[in-house]
Amino acid sequence: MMNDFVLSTENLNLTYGTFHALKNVDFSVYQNSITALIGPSGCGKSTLLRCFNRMNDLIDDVKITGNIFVNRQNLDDIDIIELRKKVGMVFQRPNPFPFSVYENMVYGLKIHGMDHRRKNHDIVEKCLRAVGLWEDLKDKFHASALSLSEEIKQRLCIARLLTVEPEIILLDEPCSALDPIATMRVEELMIELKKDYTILIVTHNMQQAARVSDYTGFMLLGELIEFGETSQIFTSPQDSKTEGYITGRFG
Amino acid sequence: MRINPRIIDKAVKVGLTSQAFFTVGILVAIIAVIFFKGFPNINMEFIFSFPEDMGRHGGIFPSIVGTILIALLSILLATPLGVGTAIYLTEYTKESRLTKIIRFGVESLAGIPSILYGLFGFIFFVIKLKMGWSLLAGVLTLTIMILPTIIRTSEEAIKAVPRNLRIVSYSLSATKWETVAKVVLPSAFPGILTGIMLSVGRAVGETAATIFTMGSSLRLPTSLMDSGRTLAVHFYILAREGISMEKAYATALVLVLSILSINIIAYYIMNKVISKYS
Amino acid sequence: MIKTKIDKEFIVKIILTTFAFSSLLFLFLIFSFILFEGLPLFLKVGLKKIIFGFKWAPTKGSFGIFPMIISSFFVTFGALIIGAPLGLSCAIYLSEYSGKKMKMFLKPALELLAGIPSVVYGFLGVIYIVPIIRNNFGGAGFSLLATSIILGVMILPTIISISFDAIMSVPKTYREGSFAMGATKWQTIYKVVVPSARSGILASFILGMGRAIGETMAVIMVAGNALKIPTSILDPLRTLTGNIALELAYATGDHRMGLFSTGVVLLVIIMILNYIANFGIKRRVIK
Amino acid sequence: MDIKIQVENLKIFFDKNEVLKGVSIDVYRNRITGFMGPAGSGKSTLISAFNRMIDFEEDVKIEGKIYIDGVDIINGDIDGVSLRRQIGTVFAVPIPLPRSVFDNIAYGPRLKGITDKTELNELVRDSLKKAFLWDEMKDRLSMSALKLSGGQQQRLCLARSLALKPEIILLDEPCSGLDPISTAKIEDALNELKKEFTIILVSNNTKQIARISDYSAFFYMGELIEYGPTERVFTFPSQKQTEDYISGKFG
Repeated sequence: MMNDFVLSTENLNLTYGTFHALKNVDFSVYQNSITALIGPSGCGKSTLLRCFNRMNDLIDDVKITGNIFVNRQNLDDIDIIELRKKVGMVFQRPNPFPFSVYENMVYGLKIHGMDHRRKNHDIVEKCLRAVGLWEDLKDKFHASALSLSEEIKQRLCIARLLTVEPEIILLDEPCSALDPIATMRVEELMIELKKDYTILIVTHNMQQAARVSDYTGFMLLGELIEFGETSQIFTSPQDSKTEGYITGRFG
Repeated sequence: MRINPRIIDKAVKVGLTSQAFFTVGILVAIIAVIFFKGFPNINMEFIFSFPEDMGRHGGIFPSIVGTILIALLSILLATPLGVGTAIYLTEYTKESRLTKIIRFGVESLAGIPSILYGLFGFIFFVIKLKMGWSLLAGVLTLTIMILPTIIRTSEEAIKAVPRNLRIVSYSLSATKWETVAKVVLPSAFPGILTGIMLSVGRAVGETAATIFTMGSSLRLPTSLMDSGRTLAVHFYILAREGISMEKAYATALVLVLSILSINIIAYYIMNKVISKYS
Repeated sequence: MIKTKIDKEFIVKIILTTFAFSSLLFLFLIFSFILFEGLPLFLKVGLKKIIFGFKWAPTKGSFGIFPMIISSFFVTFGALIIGAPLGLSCAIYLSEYSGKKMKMFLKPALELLAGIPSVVYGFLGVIYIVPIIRNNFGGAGFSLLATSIILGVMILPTIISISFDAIMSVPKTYREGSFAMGATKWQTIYKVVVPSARSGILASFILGMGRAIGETMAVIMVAGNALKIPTSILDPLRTLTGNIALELAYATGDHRMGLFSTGVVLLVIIMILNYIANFGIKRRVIK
Repeated sequence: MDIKIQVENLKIFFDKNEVLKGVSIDVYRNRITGFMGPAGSGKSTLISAFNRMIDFEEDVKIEGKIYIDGVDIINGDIDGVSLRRQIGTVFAVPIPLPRSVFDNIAYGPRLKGITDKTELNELVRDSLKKAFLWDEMKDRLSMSALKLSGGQQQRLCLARSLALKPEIILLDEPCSGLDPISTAKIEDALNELKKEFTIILVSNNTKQIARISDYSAFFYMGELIEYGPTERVFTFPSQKQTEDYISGKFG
């Protein structure tokens, strides 16, 4: 099992200005699994997630030390465009571009020069089917993506990612803007996607982590306190802080 | 053939950077020219003495006084009106047809070019209200002209005050006006001040609206009904009629320096506030 | 105690409401007085003869301002051709490329351009731009080209600051979404940011046009003020604003009315531009 | 047991959206009543009706009755300003006014017309003591309130509402942004305060409600699903939805 991890960090430290957001994090994500990061707000879980596709580069004053590996390759050796193509990301709030559904779906193809008029339609169909949206959207290609419901928007964002054939999908609290039923559907989708992709999800909802993930990491104040199989973390946590959090003493 | 997007990315960055610096270069060039040509002709006597021979000799003292008077008085009138309007629009009404009409009025006033203010001030204040070319007519015209700037900057400053602070104030049993006076205005003050300073700059640099309302007489205005000549008007006449290039450059330098320093103070205040709240 | 507080609230509200309506009153006054002075001539001479008339000889009863209308549009478009690309580039550079410190320096520096009085632009135009044109391209130098260059620079601050605001108000999430898919910075700007800010950018161009068409003193100084339609960019011209400012000081009777008629035409053009910029375009942004 | 607040068939509409769908509930004097439920359940809307802060929202319509000490505050001749002198409110995020600690607490009393220096000093001291903050603040009264830590700021906000000498204290998720230690301090303060005040605590942390409230109410989609003594609600919930919520199936 230890041999097939696709994401990992070694002694990772990250600071925003003077704020030490990640402290000596050693962490791994295994192929074709769902790994969840939990912890109270401000614990660094989203920051850690964003290290894997270098989204932290967009923020000023960020300093990173330590190593990050994607497919055993050091992150520094990977071209950032190739990296982000390989490691897709879904955000807390669905963020379709203010264009039509179709324009959203072919955006990735266009920027990567994979845009072939004949094949586009097939790729769009395949990816919309993968997220269960084909029936809903096949007649609405020219509708504005902003007019869709929040859940459909979030699925569309996932489908948009799939067009460029990523290997890993990062999800940053993808359900926090959704109602219980939509949440359930997105969770089902994650389990479906796990067959073909490796998934890392950040969530503030512990039950969600317990429901969908295979592995769970608990973070507090920038440290990875505990990491292990989800069933073990939730039934017999080794660390008293983990226990405190999952039993709701704070957070 | 698809060009590598990474190369396009770099080329664009170079292109945009150079255009931005070219634009700043224009500004620097303008200031440099005015400064180097004007500086040798400036001295205490130029500032504090009266012009002679249409401005060919002597100084610009009456114009300095006229400029300060017209700018100060119009700010004094426009500030309560403008800030009051901004408070009304942000705190006292909900978005409605009425606020839309008022905003339309403000936007329209902002878009009217200064020559039309001059035209209006001339026919209304100078002729119909029989003020003649006078400081008063100039002040009233400029008040209307700078009002939209003050309204808009004040409105933005007031809107930038976090809604939470108002909610807290209300929850502690404050009334609306108490909340506005004790929480909203103190927090918005620097932004409002910035708007006022920018308006002073606009009033000082204005030509078309003042020349037809305050006139272009070269004497020192001592009452509201006196006519006079602002620095900008004086400069325009010196330059356009080719009276004296040296005096024109010197006047331009006084004009530009005073406006720039007003603007720089305004930005300084604004930045201080931004850094305080972020 | 509470009661007196409520009374005070009421009085404050009345005062503020009065203030708020003052803007509308001023707008009404400006409109009515300019129209009141300008419209009678339209009735007397005829709308067509004024707007489409070629000859401006107000003391001899000819009030044609067609060449000035055309000239005003020419200089406005000239200014836009120069100012729009430069201004948009600056706005994009400022919002997307410049670092925090650079932004703190560049943004106020660029906005200071707006603080320089228009007469100074005109003066420098006369001293530097006009001779350059005269010596290199021929003609008197006082020309459509010189005017367009001066106005192009003058409208930069308007275009930069409004486009900048529009670009900055594009949600960060759109940029993140694009970057996260592996787009380069320029791809993100060109394909996502600028299209999303399209309406605001367009509004900045139109408000820039409004500023250019309304500018007076700088234009008088470099335009040459000739009373004909320019046929080349090196020809001199007279704008609507220039016409008013040049003659108002000494005009009387019908002549003065003719200048107010010019003002009416200018006012109508400006109102249309403002309406497009503020309502036609902005409304779509909100949706 | 005394009823302090009595709600009868309260309906609240935002625009055409029915956010509260006919809620009736009695809140008891000198008790802590916990309001829990997922986001959008209407619990915060309900308390904003108690202090009429809801009047500051746009397009609100209220039907039904709320009696405080027998006086109908919805239909009666009561203005919000005097009502809020009796009801203190603490919000989810601490919101200190940008001025000193002392001036923050004196803000409300000064509005009431208290200008006497010794009286203000006394009020400030008493309020800080009640919020368990006096020892930390007694030498720092002139410091800017913005410089305090999050936990201190929240207790300052509590002290600030106590300075008005209210009868009821409303707390809207007061601990959502706080660490375990600060949370415990607030909870300790509340346990003391209930001797003098009627306290309503809104929280989506069910464990917190279970820990400190005497009565618990569970809201879902604008309806009051279950209400009763906390021990009963948490051990023998009568409704399936309550049980699902408490056990973390959604929310």
